[in-house]
Amino acid sequence: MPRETLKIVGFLCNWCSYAGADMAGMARMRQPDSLRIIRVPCSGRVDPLLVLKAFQEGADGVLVSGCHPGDCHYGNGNYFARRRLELLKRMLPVLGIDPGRFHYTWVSASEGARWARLVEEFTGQVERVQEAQPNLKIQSRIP
Amino acid sequence: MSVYSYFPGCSLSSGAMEFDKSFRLVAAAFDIGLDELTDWNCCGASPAPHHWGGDLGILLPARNLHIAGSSHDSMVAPCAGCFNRLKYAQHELAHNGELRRRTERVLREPVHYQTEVLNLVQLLNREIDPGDLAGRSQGRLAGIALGTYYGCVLVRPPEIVRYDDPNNPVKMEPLLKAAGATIPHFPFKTECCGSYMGLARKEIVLQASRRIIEVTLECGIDALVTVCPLCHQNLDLRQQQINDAFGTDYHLPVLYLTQAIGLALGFSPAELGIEAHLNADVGHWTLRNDDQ
Amino acid sequence: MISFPISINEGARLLAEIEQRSGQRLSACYQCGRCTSTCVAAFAFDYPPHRLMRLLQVGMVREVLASKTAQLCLDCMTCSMRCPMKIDVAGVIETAKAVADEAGLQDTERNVRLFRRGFLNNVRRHGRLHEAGLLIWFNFKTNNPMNDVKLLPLVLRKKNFHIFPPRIKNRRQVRRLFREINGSGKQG
Amino acid sequence: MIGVFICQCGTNISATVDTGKVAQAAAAMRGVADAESIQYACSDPGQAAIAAAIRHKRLDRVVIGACSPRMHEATFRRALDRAGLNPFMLEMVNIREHCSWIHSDVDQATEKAAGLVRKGIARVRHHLPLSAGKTAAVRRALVVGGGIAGIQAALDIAAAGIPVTLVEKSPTIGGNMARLDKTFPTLDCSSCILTPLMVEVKQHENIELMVNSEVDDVHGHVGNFEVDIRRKATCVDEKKCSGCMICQEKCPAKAPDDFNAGMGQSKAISVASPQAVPLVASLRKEHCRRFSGGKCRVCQKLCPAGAVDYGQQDEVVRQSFGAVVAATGYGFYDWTGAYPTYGMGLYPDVITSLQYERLLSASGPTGGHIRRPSDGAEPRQVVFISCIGSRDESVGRPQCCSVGCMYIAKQAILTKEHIPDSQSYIFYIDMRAGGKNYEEFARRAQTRYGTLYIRGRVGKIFPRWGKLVVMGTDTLVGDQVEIEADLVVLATGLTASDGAGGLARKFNISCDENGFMAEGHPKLKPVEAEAAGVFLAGACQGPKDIPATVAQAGAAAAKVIGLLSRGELETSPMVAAVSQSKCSGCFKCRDVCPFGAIEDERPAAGRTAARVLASLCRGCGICSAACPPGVISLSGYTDKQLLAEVVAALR
Ligand SMILES: Cc1cc2nc3c(=O)[nH]c(=O)nc-3n(C[C@H](O)[C@H](O)[C@H](O)COP(=O)(O)OP(=O)(O)OC[C@H]3O[C@@H](n4cnc5c(N)ncnc54)[C@H](O)[C@@H]3O)c2cc1C
Ligand SMILES: Cc1cc2nc3c(=O)[nH]c(=O)nc-3n(C[C@H](O)[C@H](O)[C@H](O)COP(=O)(O)OP(=O)(O)OC[C@H]3O[C@@H](n4cnc5c(N)ncnc54)[C@H](O)[C@@H]3O)c2cc1C
Ligand code: SF4
Ligand code: SF4
Ligand code: SF4
Ligand code: SF4
Ligand code: SF4
Ligand code: SF4
Ligand code: SF4
Ligand code: SF4
Repeated sequence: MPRETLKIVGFLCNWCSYAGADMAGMARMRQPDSLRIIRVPCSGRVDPLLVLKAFQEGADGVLVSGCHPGDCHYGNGNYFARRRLELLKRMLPVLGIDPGRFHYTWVSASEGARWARLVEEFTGQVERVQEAQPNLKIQSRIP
Repeated sequence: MSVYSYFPGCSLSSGAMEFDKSFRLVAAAFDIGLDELTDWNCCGASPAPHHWGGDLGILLPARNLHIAGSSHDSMVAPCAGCFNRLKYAQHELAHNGELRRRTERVLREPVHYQTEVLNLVQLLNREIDPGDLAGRSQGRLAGIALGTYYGCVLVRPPEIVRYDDPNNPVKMEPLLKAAGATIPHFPFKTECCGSYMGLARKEIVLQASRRIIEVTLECGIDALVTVCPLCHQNLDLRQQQINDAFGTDYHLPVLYLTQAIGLALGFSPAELGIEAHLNADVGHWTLRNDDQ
Repeated sequence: MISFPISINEGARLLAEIEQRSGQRLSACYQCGRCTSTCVAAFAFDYPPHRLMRLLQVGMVREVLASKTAQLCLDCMTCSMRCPMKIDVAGVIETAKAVADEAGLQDTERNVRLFRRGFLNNVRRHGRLHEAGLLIWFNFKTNNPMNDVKLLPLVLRKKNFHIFPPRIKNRRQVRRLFREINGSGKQG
Repeated sequence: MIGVFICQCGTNISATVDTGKVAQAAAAMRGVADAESIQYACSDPGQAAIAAAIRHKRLDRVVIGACSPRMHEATFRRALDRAGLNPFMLEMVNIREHCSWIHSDVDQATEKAAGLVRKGIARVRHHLPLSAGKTAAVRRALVVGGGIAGIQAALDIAAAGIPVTLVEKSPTIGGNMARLDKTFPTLDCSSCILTPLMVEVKQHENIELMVNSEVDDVHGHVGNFEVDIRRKATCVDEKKCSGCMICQEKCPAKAPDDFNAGMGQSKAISVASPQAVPLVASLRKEHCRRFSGGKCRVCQKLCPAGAVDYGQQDEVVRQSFGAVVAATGYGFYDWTGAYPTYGMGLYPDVITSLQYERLLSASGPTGGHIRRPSDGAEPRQVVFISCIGSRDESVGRPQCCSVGCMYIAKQAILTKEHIPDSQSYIFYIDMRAGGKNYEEFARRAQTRYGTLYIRGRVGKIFPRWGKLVVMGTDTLVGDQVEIEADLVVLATGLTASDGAGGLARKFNISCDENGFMAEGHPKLKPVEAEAAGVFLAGACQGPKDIPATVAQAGAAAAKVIGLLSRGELETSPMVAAVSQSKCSGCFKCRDVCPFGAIEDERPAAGRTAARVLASLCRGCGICSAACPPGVISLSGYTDKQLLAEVVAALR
């Protein structure tokens, strides 16, 4: 499947990762166009249900990115995020979703280049999963 | 009575035989059973790990570990160097499958390497109740200031030997205090004595050991206590060489830990082999009932 | 001494090997010199430990491999315990010595190497060390017959000191062990 | 009635995104009443066009596809407000940083931009008008810590007419600066510049000074912190005591001299120093004979003012404050355990730099004559060692103490001035002299005062013939060096002060890995703590020298004045709220809230439910992701809004 038609949703915290993505933009770093970014105040706001909802709606991949551990604007929101999302990641296979379609990470406001690289790599990863497992369908109902 | 597999090593069976002698006396006094390893070999001491990528320094002690492990759960290696090599080998065998296979190729059977390896201080701390020792002490060490000299290999590398504070070890102190001695501050307790360079690069040993003796005396210490035969050789046997080289006139007794404890228990310097030392002058350390 | 020009390419390769085998971050060294300050043998080295670390950082690995330092370091680990950057300096030197051994690069401190070789050959032969034998062999080899002989009477005071070599029974196993390490177990 | 405005940003956007097409696509969406492409949305004409459309087309929601919201969200909110629309009915879509600037294919970029705008439209439908709340602020500030930082902040705030309570845990204000002799880089006398300020604090009508006091407990939030302050019993009535020191003279019980950093001796009852403010005695029960079972009553009998009261009890007073300045300063790294090769504190002539300041100081235990502790002799060879417990990962302290290099240079200069035939040696790794005139100052130590700088770290110190041998390395020479010293001074690292951690927890101040209080942003919010209404001044935020401390204290004061001069505070409306009727009372939300913004409430008998204290809530939304039934929601980032965005993003 060509990467132009991939749909990836990214949940980015306002303070670090969203700003990092801005930084990549300011530096005009070319990135695949598959990503749709949703801004959240903190990665700790990312309810796993939102991630599942994205898959249910047909997302080919979901990316969550927050501040580096220790840098959270709210102190420790990213630790909560990590705990929840780690659980979620382990649950994905049960729902028939290849965990390769999901990734959470940390990008700081100054790491534009890292962000661009991350989008490139994650897109590539989703592409590969997509080739192996083209029809993603989640059965269970999610609100 | 707990029985330990006993690895004397080359030193304790030759140049440091008085260490062996005093150890056996103290062990008997406290009902510690010692069962010497059959047909043990040299652990490789300092030169082995410095050769052939260091693997010889693993395989030589591995054979001893295996012999001890075949019959005992715990072994004791009084020589600090042997202890260090055994711990090293144990660590490497546990973490390196390739080495384990090579060892087994040599042994031609599955290697036992998990036996507990104790150094002398560890063993004595485990087996001797300080109160008991204090009670049996004959007072010869009363008022004697002993410097606890650990050397380097007993405590380093800490992640391998896992024993005492590598920069400021203190585990000998309870035993010696119970034996009646005082333990002044001694900043050089882990200072290296010059190791095995005595023959090939004598000046390194003489220089390093001179400094240790100098600081020892500066700290008001009457004698050093060690568990390392190589340190003992450098500090005691070579003391005359030091005096010759630097124009000093040192006469510092250097005792093995078991000799110090033995003195406290009332054994004579001769029984403990102290008389074989270059500086054997502990005659004025009197027993409590010598006075009468 | 240091020779110029330095071959950076070869230096880089050997350096990578030393870093990898010793598992140490050489780049973390900020040249504070504390390792040297604590070393009891540095006076006899050609490069004190901190200097050796710097040589490695700039890729002058050959100098390190061929140094007296690599042969004379006592592996007492005092430097490693004191390094504020938690570098196992002794481990680095140790590795350099091993790499030098393998590459046949050492041409200094003949006596020290001779001693180590003699020691191990002695062990290979008997299974245990025969101290007197080693002393005599070493003195003969180094053409210094009086070296330490004054100590002999002192040692002989210790009554059951072995004049003849102690020998273990299963010497074949020990020799097999040496062969396992380096094929012949002869050279050092 | 949604209005959609697609900005061209000159060619920044329009070069890769066909903004006209995007507007067209948007116009076709449900609820969109107006969609247009604008050349520069943020410019005056651009904003005017948006305002006109709001008025003429009766828009009630606006989507702007332009640059990052981090750039202009505030601009456009104000524009909406001016046009008579609730400013929170805005949704910004980032089609520049996240689209036009990172793609090159016009068709693809245009399609993506249209998709992003669709996502924004879906989201804006669920926007609700929000209004920033207002709360009254108590016009009084609390300053915790009475070092130079706290003193300066208190004086600056008080000068603006705002009352201040200054709480200091020790018996006198002045902090560490009061113990210094002269100060770099000008060598003015520390007491001469500090004492007048201390006295001014005492006399200022707007400042209430509480020494021997600590913060016990804190409730409330910015604008209204309710703080319990514990005034510790000192057995001396502060109002009666005149500071005559008769008690101190006659007291038979010796006690360590804290003010002199352990050099010299004090008594169980004492005045901290002759320059103490307030100049009153206090009694330390742990050293007093009477309190350890004896019969002594000497101080009470002799006090001419009748100020000694053995029965005095701790007293807790509650006060309300609108804002807080933390100025708890620094403490000293205890080197004795970590550096066994330097003697573990067992050599009397190996001392710390602060102890040396006391030896230099005319008001110190030796009256300003440098006498080494062991035998009172005047040292000739003085060795300074830098970076003790700093820049040392092996003892877990990687950071630089930031003042050591400078104060060692100062102490070396002063040593030479005190003892002209002395020689100072400084072991250093790098010379850090970044401030104004610092390098010149440190150079003088070398050139004019003959200090020998030796680049290298010391390995060991040991005794020899009544001297101390310092074994180091001169890395520039490349070899070991040995110095026989009469006195060794260790530049011990600065740590967070003892009480800092506890205070930080009470005020929700986060601390960095070294225990120092964390500022809001290292560059842009250097004096704001993360918690609203709490500000940081001085070395509590990180090691720093006096000029930087005073500058930061002034800045913190300015922030407090700015906050409290308005009388009331605006609060962000993007906060969480609980639908209490559906709340199960599990308090998962309270467990995760980093700001303690959630409390329990009993909306009906027998039921507890969560309630968000809007004034504490910072809008992180962590609670709403934690709530099992999903009934706590963050305005602006409700489940509805985010789900709509997710669905639209994947159409
Ligand atoms: C040896 C040495 C020499 C120096 N020389 C110089 C120099 O020459 N020039 C220069 O510019 N800088 C110098 N400095 C740096 C200078 O000391 C600091 O910049 C300055 O003292 C910082 O002031 P502060 O008010 O932030 O902290 P501090 O002086 O530490 O004051 C903090 C105060 O808060 C109190 N406190 C702590 N916790 C609490 C609590 N929980 N509740 C209530 N009160 C509390 C403390 O008791 C103390 O009074 C030197 C530092 C040292 C170590
Ligand atoms: C290469 C370099 C890299 C740096 N990197 C960093 C970094 O990574 N992190 C960091 O913290 N700091 C960094 N700095 C330092 C940082 O640039 C300064 O701290 C900061 O810019 C100072 O801001 P300022 O407002 O005081 O001065 P300036 O930025 O110089 O602003 C002064 C303004 O005043 C105007 N002006 C001057 N005279 C007049 C006049 N008479 N009338 C009207 N206007 C006037 C000037 O035109 C200018 O706009 C760096 C500096 C350099 C040189
Ligand atoms: S002590 Fe460590 S950091 Fe310092 S010079 Fe030696 S290796 Fe480098
Ligand atoms: S290990 Fe080697 S370099 Fe390090 S202190 Fe010991 S002798 Fe010196
Ligand atoms: S609103 Fe943003 S995108 Fe539009 S002109 Fe202004 S800066 Fe450029
Ligand atoms: S308590 Fe009394 S004696 Fe002591 S200083 Fe105060 S007034 Fe003087
Ligand atoms: S009661 Fe006695 S010991 Fe206690 S402070 Fe007063 S004078 Fe000192
Ligand atoms: S300021 Fe100087 S003394 Fe202090 S840690 Fe930094 S370099 Fe070391
Ligand atoms: S987590 Fe949800 S249900 Fe539980 S107390 Fe908080 S708001 Fe109520
Ligand atoms: S949004 Fe954040 S700060 Fe507000 S109540 Fe929820 S967890 Fe606490």
